[in-house]
Amino acid sequence: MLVYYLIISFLIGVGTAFNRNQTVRIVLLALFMMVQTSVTIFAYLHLNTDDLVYFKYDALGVIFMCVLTLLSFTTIFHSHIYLRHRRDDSRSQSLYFAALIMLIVAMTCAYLASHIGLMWVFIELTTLSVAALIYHERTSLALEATWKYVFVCSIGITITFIGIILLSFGMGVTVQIDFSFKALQEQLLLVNSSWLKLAFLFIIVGFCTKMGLFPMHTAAIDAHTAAPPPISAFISTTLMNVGFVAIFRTYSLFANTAIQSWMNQVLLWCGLISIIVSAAYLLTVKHLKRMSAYSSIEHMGLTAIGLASGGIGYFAAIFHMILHSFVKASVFYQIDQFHRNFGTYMIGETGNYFNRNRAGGMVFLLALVGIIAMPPSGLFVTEFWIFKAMFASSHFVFLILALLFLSVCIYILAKNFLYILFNQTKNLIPAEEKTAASETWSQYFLLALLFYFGINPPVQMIQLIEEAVKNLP
Amino acid sequence: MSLSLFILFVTLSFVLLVGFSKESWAGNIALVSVLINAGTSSWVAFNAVTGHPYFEILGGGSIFGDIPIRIDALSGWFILMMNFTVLTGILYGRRYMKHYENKSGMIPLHFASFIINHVSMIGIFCVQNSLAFLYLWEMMALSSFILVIFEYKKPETIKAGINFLIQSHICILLVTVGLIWVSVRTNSFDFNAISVFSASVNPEVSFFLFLVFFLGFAIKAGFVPFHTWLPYAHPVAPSHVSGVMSGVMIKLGIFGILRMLLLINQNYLTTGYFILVFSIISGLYGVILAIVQHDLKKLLAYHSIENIGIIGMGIGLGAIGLGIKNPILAFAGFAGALLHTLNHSLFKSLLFYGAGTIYQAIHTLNIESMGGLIKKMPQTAILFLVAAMAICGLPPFNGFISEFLIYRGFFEGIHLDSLSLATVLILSVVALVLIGGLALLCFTKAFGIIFLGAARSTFDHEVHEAEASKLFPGWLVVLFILIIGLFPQIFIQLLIKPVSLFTGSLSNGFQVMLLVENLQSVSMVTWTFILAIAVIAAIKKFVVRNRKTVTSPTWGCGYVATNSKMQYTAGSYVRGYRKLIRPLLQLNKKEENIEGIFSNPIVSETHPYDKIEVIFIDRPLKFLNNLLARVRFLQSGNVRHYVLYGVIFIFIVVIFSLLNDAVTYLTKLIKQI
Amino acid sequence: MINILLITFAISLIYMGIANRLSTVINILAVQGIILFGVSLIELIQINTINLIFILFETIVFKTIAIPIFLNNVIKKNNIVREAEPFVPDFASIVIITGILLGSFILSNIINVEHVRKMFFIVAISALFTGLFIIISRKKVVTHIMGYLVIENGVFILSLSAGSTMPMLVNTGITLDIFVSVLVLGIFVNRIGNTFEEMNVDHLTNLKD
Amino acid sequence: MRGLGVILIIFTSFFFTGIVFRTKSIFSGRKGPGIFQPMKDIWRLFQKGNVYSETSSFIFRIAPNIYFASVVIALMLIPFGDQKGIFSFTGDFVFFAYILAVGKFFNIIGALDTGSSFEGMGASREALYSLLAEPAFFILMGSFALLTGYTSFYDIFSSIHFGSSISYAIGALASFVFVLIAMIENSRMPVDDPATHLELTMVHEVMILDNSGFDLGLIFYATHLKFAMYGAIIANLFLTPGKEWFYSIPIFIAMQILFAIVVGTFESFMARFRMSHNPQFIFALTSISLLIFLTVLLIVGKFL
Repeated sequence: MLVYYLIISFLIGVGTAFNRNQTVRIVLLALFMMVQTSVTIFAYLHLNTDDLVYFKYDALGVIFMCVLTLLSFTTIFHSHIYLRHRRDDSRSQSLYFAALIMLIVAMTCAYLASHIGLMWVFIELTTLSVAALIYHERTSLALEATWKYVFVCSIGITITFIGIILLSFGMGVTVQIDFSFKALQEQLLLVNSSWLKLAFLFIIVGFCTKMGLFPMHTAAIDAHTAAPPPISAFISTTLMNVGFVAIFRTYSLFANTAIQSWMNQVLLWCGLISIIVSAAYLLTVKHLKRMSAYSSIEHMGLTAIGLASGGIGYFAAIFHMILHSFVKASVFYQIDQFHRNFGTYMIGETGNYFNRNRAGGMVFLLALVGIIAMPPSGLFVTEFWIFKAMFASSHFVFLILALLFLSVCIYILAKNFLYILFNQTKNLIPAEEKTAASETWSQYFLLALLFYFGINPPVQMIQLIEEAVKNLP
Repeated sequence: MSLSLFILFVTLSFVLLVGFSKESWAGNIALVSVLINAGTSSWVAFNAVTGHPYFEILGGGSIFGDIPIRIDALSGWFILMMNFTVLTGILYGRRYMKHYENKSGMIPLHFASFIINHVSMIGIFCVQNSLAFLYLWEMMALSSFILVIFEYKKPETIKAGINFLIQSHICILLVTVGLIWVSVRTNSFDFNAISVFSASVNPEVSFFLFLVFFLGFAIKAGFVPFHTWLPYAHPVAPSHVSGVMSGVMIKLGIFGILRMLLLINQNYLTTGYFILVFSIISGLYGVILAIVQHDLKKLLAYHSIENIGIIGMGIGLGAIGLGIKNPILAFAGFAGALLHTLNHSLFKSLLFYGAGTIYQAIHTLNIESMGGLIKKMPQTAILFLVAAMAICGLPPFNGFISEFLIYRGFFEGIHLDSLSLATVLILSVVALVLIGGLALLCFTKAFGIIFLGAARSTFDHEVHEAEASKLFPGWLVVLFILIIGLFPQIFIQLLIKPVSLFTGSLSNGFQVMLLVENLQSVSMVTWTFILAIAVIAAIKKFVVRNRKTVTSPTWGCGYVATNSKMQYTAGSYVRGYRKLIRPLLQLNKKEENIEGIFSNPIVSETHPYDKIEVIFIDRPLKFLNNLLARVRFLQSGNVRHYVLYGVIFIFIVVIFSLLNDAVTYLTKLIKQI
Repeated sequence: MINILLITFAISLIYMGIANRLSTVINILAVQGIILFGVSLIELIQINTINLIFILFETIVFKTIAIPIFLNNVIKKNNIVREAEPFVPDFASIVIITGILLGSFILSNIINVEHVRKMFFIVAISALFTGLFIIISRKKVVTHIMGYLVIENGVFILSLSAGSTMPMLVNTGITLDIFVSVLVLGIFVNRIGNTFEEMNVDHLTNLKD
Repeated sequence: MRGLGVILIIFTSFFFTGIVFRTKSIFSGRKGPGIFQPMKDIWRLFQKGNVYSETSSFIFRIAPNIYFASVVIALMLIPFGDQKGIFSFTGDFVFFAYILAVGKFFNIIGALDTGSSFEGMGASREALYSLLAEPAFFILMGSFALLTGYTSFYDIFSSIHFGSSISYAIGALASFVFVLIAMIENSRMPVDDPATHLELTMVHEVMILDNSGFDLGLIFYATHLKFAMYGAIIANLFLTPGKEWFYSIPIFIAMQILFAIVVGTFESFMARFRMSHNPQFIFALTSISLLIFLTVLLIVGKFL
């Protein structure tokens, strides 16, 4: 199945790249989304079956694949709105969508890859394909951001590769090593722990670039800033999910070895420092997109902590990532409208959004509730579980610090969002065109999902997540 | 159809209804919804209070698991209290909001969150599943946050709103930690697990557990030093909201503390002392700061802190009673606390409604610019006077009854046990007396300056009495205030069940009867007092019936050109007092000196600021901010550094783990030696 | 034989440290490509032709021919000044690179893993850090790409020294990725050249907090 | 027989203040008015019509009634020897204090109602001083409760029996405190000088500047009653229980007269404090009563 998917989507991608006709483009995109959806459904139906040698429809991959497919719909929808309002020429639109399709395919493959090398390849591919999208606006800032993102990610991915090689050092056999996750799991048990530690360290640091964890979170922030809002939505949701999947796979690879507690320590520190850093920058940040990016970093940190705490933490981490994708995507889609309304991303130069654009204002209000993890937001439940896991694994100091800095983040987010919504002090020029309320439906849909999953998540999802975490200690 | 499902259904449908309704309709729809919910819950609650607790299990799906819903006498009492205040609140609010229609576009959202707020409060009182409890609690905080920021056009409103949101979030975090602790150890979300757990560990641990919960709930209840959100949140909220918040919402904290006291079995004597001391500080500090406030609502907010202190004293006394196994102490304490909870919710909401009416009449809350309002709005004045006397704990109103019960307990306890108990109790008596006296000072000031004398400033619009439908809820409250004040024996009997939840272990039938008789005689004297007033009035009328009564200007002690500027102001009224407690206050003064013989007009301002806020909130935040500023070198914008971070991180981790290994190795070596 | 090659590689690293002309750096990269070809040839002599072709492709075609030419084009196109403009003086960089060599030598002695050839390990590690050093110490954007390439070479040697290789498909993917990323980076260098008149990384520090 | 105490108090109130004035005048070498002069003044006031300020509202009109009523109720709670007061229940002294507070409350707001530039001053002082004086009373009652184990006027007074020497000390101290409390409550020397004629230095007098006629009479008489009432409390300390009433009545009256003379002497030999000194002085009472409490603790033997 996957091979057809790859071929068809490749063809569609090429088609989009060279086609200049609007309707044809839409048809192609619809076609692609059909393929994407059908492959997703296929993947769910053929759970735990291999495909194309190096791919496997395992639970983890399928979950995030579903999220990706869902968000692809909305992202393509909002990309259309975005491009329409930018009045881009047909050529750049074609490039944009071609790159988008390539990105989606690359991410899908990265989720499903059951071979560490291949996963590596596709992750690098996502970097390259998203570069074109980040640079879409062709401004000097976009250029800088893209340069940084591509460069840092390439270096990071190289570090990961070094980690993989170190792994093979540790195994000590000079014959061919099977680098598929399944095979590695057995082989790792007879590697001495210092090699394992070294390898894990390199691999994790490499993947941090994608997931946006300290120490390699820096480039992702800039990418968020410069990219078109729909793409920022992708970067901070599905692309970060790619990083998470990679880290999760690595973690579960090493989980049964002797170094697990050490691993947890490293991840805990990564997570905690990420939260602290995001809190520190949230305090001073003026740019709405950067603010949302930092909040993503904060959530990634929380997820890492959840992963490191084990127990229900594994479950919570995956759940958290999913829900975070929903809320963050809707925020970034809304930011697009926001930008159209004010012509700026600078929080200080805006205000009274609640009255200027009621529908959008409500999205921000609900999204604020979602992000700061207050009920009915589902993140409330996942965070509760993560805290519980921390307590259960008796990381009390981490728990207290995390709670403290999370409160700081909440304070800042609330402050800024409320400023945007209600501040009356600025006398602003009214927006030139009213944004249609219909553009916010997708966002409301995502938020509704967020709230609903917080109360009563579908059984299938629960089963998938449990399936994904079942062979972790 | 089970109760909870019914209420949830009603709420959902009405929230949607309000959300999509006309602004002018929202209030009434909300009223209907509140009526239905309050009606159903009150029915169950009343049964619970009279001894038929309610129990049901709500299926919470894969996340919450089974949600036990228990309405025992305690929950029942609180639900009844809460329902009444919320009801008056919405009755008042739907009139109050008429002034804002088609101005802010916030009204449907406002009333929707009012309904949600009400329901989540009902839920908090009866849901006994940790996660669901937290969920509801956050819903409550969130909805009340929306309620607070209604007048978002003022920047200070938003500021106060955020402050409120964060502090209630801290509160929820502490409670969360406590609940997580229990659920991790027992891995069950049911509240009964708490008592099981606390039974299984030694008293110190369970006291610590109680401490965690207490601190959490203390923030909500507004115990000093966790009170700092109150004086900001109450003034900026619409009056019916501040009435409900101050009347009911902060009682959630009290409820939490009482619930935990029930669930966590511990060394009650220590707990009692702890709570008592805490409450004394809160009570005194609250009223001490209340007096110097000249923003009416802020003044009332500080009084909430004071009354929370009084309630806390009751709880502490009760706990001590449990500790030394003395039923009458326990009964008096808990009964006093519960009754005062009700009383405070009555007169405080009444005061806030009054404040709201005044605000809408003259568009300011600054006491200094009021005066002589009693002639313009007599009914409001009477309502305010009743509430003011009630909050000072003066007979024949309800405030006295609860304070009397607590006094009873104190004096009962003095000659009972040890030296320490006697000393603590006499000091608490002094504290309670001082609180009473200070409250008297404060409310003579408030009432006197606001309503009496001549108007201190002129308003460009006509000041007139509020319409009847806005005064009606006030009169409703007054009715209850009087009933409690004049027939306390009835209410004490209503309290028997809730209190016996605590004192059940000690046999207290006899003492209850004793207290009932006691209150009977109190009410008798009170009646006599009223009678006496009537008689004297009659005599006076009879005596002066055919003498002429002259009206003339106020005697200015020889100075004839008196004007309203020469009246005593609020500031001057409390000046002597302010000089006494100077060290406790932080007054930000802005004074100009007078130059020349004929000096140009000068302005001097004095803004009281909360010293505890400086110590417990401002300084730590500053410290945290500086701390975080240290981290802000990372995003330097230079790609070379970005690459470096990863490498450095790897190095650091490697070095650390090497060091770690070395240390472990050395320790092993040393062990061998 | 291998050792000689590897030592020349190490020397090339030192030379790269002091090379203050971009063209020389590029040439050195080409040379390194050839060396790598030799090394891998000797390493994998026993295996089949496909593999051989792949190696040939990977080293000679990419590393020695395509990328240097491409980089030269980039430099010409943006008429970049020929100097490498290091932050640190040449002498210092020499010292540092020597230090890196020594350090990796010591490191390999500390870690000694039996089945990993020391020479490979030392050279690989020093290549990694030299590349990093070049990235950090040079002003020009182009030099970043070069540093990246050096790191890649280091990784290549490291993987050789591990002896175990990925399956052919994956290997191809990896190689392609690296090549494409270099291309992309080059393209962006062009963009930067168009946007900012002077090819200096200090222009690329506007996005910060 | 329950009403006996009330009757006696009312009776003594007729000449109590008179005696005070008389003592003062004698000490200052004057003959002075007859001891019923104050009552005559009040009677004269009752004859008069009322003058109301036009700024004032109905509060000002009802305030005196309530003030008077509160005092009446308060003295209904006072026992007499082994006779209960008309009302007697556990914790009645709490009610006693609070009912007086009600009167004070109305007194104060009545003063504020006139919108005068002076009466507010008096009101604020009154509020402050009474709030400072309250604790002393409660601590005193607390120590009695501790001593006797009862918590109502009647039980306390009927079961106080001075055994040891130290308990006499308590009695003396207690009566001293009561005297001072009475002075403050009725705003006499040294806190306030009823004979002063400078509004700026008045406390109680300045509050009733605008009252006239019947109201003023009520207020004055209430003051006298209050005085007599405190006298009665002090007397109760020394009415040893078990005696027949015809023994205790003379003792009672003697005590009252003694009290009045003491007050008079105080006033004639003491100068009024500066306003700024009053708070310390009043609060000193609280510390004295705390001292009493400690002594009681000593007696009941909890200092172990």
